[in-house]
Amino acid sequence: MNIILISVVIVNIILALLFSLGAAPILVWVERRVAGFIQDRLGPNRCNIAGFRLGGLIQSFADMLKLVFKEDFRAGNIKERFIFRIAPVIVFVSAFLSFMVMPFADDLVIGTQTFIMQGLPLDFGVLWFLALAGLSVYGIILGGWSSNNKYSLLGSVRAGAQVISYEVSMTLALVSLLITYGSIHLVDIVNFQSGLIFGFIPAWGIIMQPVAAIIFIITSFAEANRTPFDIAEGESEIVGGYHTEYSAMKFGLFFVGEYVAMSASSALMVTLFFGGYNIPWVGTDTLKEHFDIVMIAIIVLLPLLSYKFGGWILKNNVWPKADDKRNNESKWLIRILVMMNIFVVLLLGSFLFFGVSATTTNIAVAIMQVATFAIKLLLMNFVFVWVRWTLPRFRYDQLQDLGWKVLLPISIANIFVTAIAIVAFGA
Amino acid sequence: MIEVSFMSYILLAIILFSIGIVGVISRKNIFIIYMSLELMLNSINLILVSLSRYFGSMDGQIIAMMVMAIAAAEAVVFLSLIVSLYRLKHSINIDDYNSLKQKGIL
Amino acid sequence: MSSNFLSWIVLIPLFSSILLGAMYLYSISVKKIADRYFTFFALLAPMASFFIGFLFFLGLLNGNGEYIYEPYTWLGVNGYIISMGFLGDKLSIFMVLFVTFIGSMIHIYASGYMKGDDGYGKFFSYFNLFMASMLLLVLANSPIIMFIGWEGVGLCSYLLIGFYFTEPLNVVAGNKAFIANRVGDLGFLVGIVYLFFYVGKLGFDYGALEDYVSIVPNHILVIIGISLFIGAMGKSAQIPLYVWLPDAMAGPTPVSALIHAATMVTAGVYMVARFHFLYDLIPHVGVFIAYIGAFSSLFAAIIAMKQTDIKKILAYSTISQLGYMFIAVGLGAYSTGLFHVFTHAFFKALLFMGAGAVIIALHHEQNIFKMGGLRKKIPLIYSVMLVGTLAISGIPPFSGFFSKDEVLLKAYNHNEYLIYGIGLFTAGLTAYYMFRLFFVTFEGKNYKERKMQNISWSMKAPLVILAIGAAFAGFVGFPKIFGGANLIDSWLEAWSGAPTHIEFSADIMLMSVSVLAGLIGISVAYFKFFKYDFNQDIKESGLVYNKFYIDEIIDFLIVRRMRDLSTFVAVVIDDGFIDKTVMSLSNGFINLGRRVGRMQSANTRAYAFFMLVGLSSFSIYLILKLGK
Amino acid sequence: MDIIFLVLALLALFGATSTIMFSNTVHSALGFVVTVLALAGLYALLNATFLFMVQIIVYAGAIIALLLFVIMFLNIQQSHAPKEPNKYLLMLVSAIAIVPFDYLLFKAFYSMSFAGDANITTKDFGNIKMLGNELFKNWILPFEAISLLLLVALIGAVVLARKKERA
Amino acid sequence: MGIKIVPRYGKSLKDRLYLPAIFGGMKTTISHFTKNLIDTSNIKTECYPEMQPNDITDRYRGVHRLTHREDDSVRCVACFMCATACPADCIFIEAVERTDGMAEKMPAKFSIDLLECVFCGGCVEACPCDAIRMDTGIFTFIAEKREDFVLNKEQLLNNTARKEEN
Repeated sequence: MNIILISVVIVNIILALLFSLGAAPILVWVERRVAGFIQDRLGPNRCNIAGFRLGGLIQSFADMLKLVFKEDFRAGNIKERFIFRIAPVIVFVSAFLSFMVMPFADDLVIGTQTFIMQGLPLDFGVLWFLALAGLSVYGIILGGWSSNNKYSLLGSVRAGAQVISYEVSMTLALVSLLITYGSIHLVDIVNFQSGLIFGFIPAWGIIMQPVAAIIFIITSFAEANRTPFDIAEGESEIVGGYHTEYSAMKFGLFFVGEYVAMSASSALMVTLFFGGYNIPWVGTDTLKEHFDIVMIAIIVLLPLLSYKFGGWILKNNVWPKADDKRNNESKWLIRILVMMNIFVVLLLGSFLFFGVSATTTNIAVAIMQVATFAIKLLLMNFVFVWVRWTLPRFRYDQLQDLGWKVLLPISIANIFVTAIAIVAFGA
Repeated sequence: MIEVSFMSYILLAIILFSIGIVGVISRKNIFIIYMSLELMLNSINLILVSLSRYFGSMDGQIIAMMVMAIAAAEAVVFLSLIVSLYRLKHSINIDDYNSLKQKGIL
Repeated sequence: MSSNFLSWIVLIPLFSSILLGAMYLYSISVKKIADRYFTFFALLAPMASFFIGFLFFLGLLNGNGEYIYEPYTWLGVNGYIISMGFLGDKLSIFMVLFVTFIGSMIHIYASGYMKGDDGYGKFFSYFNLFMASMLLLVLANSPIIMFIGWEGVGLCSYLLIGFYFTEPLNVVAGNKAFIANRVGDLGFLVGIVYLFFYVGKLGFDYGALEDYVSIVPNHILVIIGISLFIGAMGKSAQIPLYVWLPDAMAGPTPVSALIHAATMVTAGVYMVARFHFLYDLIPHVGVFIAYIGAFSSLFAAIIAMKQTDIKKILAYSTISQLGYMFIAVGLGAYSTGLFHVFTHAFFKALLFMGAGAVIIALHHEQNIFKMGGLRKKIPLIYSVMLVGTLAISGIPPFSGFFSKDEVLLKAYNHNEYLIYGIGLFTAGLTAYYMFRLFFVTFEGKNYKERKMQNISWSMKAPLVILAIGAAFAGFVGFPKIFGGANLIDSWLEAWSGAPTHIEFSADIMLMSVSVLAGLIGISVAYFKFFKYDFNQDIKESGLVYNKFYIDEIIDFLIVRRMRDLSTFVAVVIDDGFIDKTVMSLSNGFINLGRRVGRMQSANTRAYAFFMLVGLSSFSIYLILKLGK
Repeated sequence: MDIIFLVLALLALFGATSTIMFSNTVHSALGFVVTVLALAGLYALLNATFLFMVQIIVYAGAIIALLLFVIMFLNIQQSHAPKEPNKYLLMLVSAIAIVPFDYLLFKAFYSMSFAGDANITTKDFGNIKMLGNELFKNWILPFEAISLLLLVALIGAVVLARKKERA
Repeated sequence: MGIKIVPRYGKSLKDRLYLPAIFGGMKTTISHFTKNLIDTSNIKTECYPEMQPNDITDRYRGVHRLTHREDDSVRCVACFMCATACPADCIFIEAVERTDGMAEKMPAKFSIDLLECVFCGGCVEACPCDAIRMDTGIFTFIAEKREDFVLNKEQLLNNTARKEEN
């Protein structure tokens, strides 16, 4: 049994790493390609490994490699070497750790044991997120301060003020949410959202608490230092803000840390407001009970989707020069797709034919939920990117006005209304 | 549950408290003095929490929480005072804040 | 007649006073108010009081015992209760009647006398305040309340003596009166306090005092009696506290007439009569009072013989007459004393007002040796002054004769022959100096002719009324031995003291002797002054003229010594000892504080370090103390 | 557990010492952050999970972040820092002076003669539900008073730090 | 002169909420995104270098060339007009006496530093005998060393006009 325990824990940690660290290059790619498409251009699509360019994803890895192998340059005016060195680490680690409490799936039951599908099995996940979001600002503040540079210092001052201002509203929005859910355990929160209200609408947080959702999303953008709240970077005003003086992998850590924080924010948003790992209208128990139907549905749907996807690949993934090796990519991709379809269909077919044990069902359901979570996470990250390439940056005073004069009163009023509603109608 | 002796916590808290006092007395930088004060509050909190754990009563933790809330309020007021004082004196040396000093009126 | 109207007797003049004061302030600060409005309110008050008093008088006549009205508790501490109480018995209503009557007359007179004065409203405000205080004194049902009135009349006396306060001499006279009165008031207060200590718990109105005074030890009673009499001395100008009264003549003449002749100075007599139950227990103190009265009487008469100021002569005569009253009350014949008060009020008020009329007529000339031959100029004044003078001289059938004779009779009857002798001699002196005044003023030769000022009817009318009173008031106390009904004695039955036992013939003889003494005095005066030659020099020197140098002696013995003592205290004790001690103490603290203050370096960390040192020492102490 | 405690305690002491030792304010603040986080860890060891989080959120996340913000907002350079020539001497003196008090305090706790180990506590001791129940049942009045205090502090801070309006 | 205060518009509730405007903007961007995602051929981006630009105009100033006379000899007479006119001083000429009688002088060396050239066309305008032109249509010039960017006389003579190529 210990082996199972250890393996589940390892799986969890790997998942967390995957979703946070592994997501970073993907997010970089998504950011670039989405920006390209939004601005009617292509974005990076040229870099390849043996002809495989995966729509330009390889470019991200190439950039990573470049950052790792670049010269670690430090300007002569930087006296605080230790702090200068440790600042990006703080940003990266705190962002990374804040991801660790997200539940990827419902409690996994293997045999008699129950495993919580979280990187860190804590039952106060929301607070953990808040704590680490608070800590991550140290990286920015210290990085900017130790750079011994007026733009960097301005950037860190802005970051400090911004985080302190928006953390308040964020916490208060969360409080109203927690009143609604009656728990701070993220798994409880997700399970609460598996229900239905009025019989047909998923009881997601965004429907239960639209105001809190909007405030939380806005403040999450601020906490993650994403546009339109990225005045700490503010490259049009203060060069590059806190990371002006950074280069190579130190900058890389800031860079990755930002995407990890964004990913963590998305994960928390998904968990709190968009049903977490739940598939809409289909709860964990439903999945387990009607696993046969689910498998049949997958057997039917997967080839259809793959067919559409293949068509899209053939249509769009072309290379202008006929004799280039990159033109072979589509061919190989379709082959892999077909192989995967065949494998999945055969596997599921065998399950259907021979029947499945409960453990297998559980694991399969968990995998499906993880997949759901991943999809939602990606979509949420896409929203981050989408917003970034749509909205302009706030001015500093507008930012503070928004934080203190709009979000704070609204969130307090929301707590009030929520509390009254809870008292009046019961939890 | 407690493998570590209870007195270890107390000892640690006492030492932290003493460090806070030493900091208050020996430093001129008002920020450091403030942090020393907070250090003393923290050491008291540690004693409270460990006593709470020892006696199995939540009261200690609740008092510690109140102390934290008060510390937060204190921080806000303190820092705003510092901001206005710094605007006035352009110094963070606590010895410069002596406007109320008796200037030989008798 | 409901007893709560008693308070209105006091309150009407009081309200009138306040109203007049407010009007006066309005008049001087905002807009001038015509004198007639002041006159109206001023005259209304004493007349109304007289009217109410008269109603009470009728009530008492109809057989009611006494009226007591206690509207509220004035003080109530731990069982000691002092009510604001009004007592309307025969004595007080008697006093109220004549006070308000004489007061009304003098008010009318004053309205003429003060006409055109700048302080017209102020004068009547003070006057009515005096009326209220006097009536409160009279109607009070406990010594404490009486003391309020007592002090009130003293205050009004001071205010009115110094009415023309722009003259320094008037202010000095006012101060003198006030200070002399303070000495007496202290005695009075001591007496009250003693009394209060012994019977205060049992109740402090006169009824209760009368019931419980017997529990006070005798020697204490003596102290109380003498203390109270000291108060009476001050108020009624007896030896040795008489000195203020002649100087008090600095005030306007109506003031002299009302306060310093008719009413206030009799407060002492009234007070002794009011405390008759106390003095009855200590007859030897009464005799002492009688002797004081007799000597005051003689002393004042001797001084009066040589005076030249018309008002001063009358003032000394007042002291002399008050002496007679104290003879009577000292010997226990309170009703007799009060009878003399009654008659004296008429003729002395008459004399003062007449003198005032003369003074007015002569443009404020007060020296009798600058008058002369006024008989033809102001015949009405002449005739009323004659009535008054005859009355004071004790010539039958004028009122003075009856009361003075009664006093002498009581003295004789008490076997106090010395007092009788003094009284008789004084009666002769009285006749002499009064007729000296009269003859010098109205007769004489070689006097200077001068233009006379017209005297208004508002001054003359009260004179006439009072002259009638002076002439016939004595018949109220017509002696029984002549078959009359001594109405005073029967009215004040409770105060009449021991009945006189004397033969008719002896009485006739005594009367004759006193009349004879008066006639001798008159004849001496006639021969000496009827044809007084105003061209001769006036001798203004000698022991008697200088009032036996009493003022100078007092100045030397008391005032200078007091000043020396004060100087000694101020220079040696206060400056040299107390100030030095206190200042060195305070300087020591300042020096100490300055040294300690150096520790207040505004160095916060230093403070913290002091705290730490304290904490550390305390901890070491605790470790050592607790040990182990 | 012993090792964890030891490590955390040493971290706390290290942080506290560096707080009062460094002449640079920012370095001191970082030392204090270390102490705060170590104390948070100790709270976690003592089963006070909520306090553990609150310590991090309030102290590390808010108070010291605000402190650093103010330091940077005022732009206090190292040259602005006061000269402290007697720093170490004063530290030595005050450290010696505090020893008796520490001894007394330690003795006082020691003489409470705690039993060998603490009361057996339930598994959910110190979790948020228990704390909340206790807080809103028995400590509601202090809780409300604290909220009032925070409001007053908020207003006071705004009033204090506001720039004087021109005439 | 007063200050003209321009009123800010957007006082209605809908404007002040900002959210409708934000959603409107996001709708625009997502429509572009989906359109381009479904069919990337909508995007006009050309995949250079595989796809060369085909819309270069005749007047495009590319890399220089020296023209030939009828007998393929150099047309340049080494008059230094172009070097004088060049604002970037990137033309270096060494003159030598011409012996074939076509002209008095000819360049012995004629080099242009493309790293310094600003492609202003001043030399072309200045040339009195139409010896230098910029009509090669070469819009990008690639080399591996700095020295390779200095074109000498032979390279310049070898460059040909784009029109002729087509």
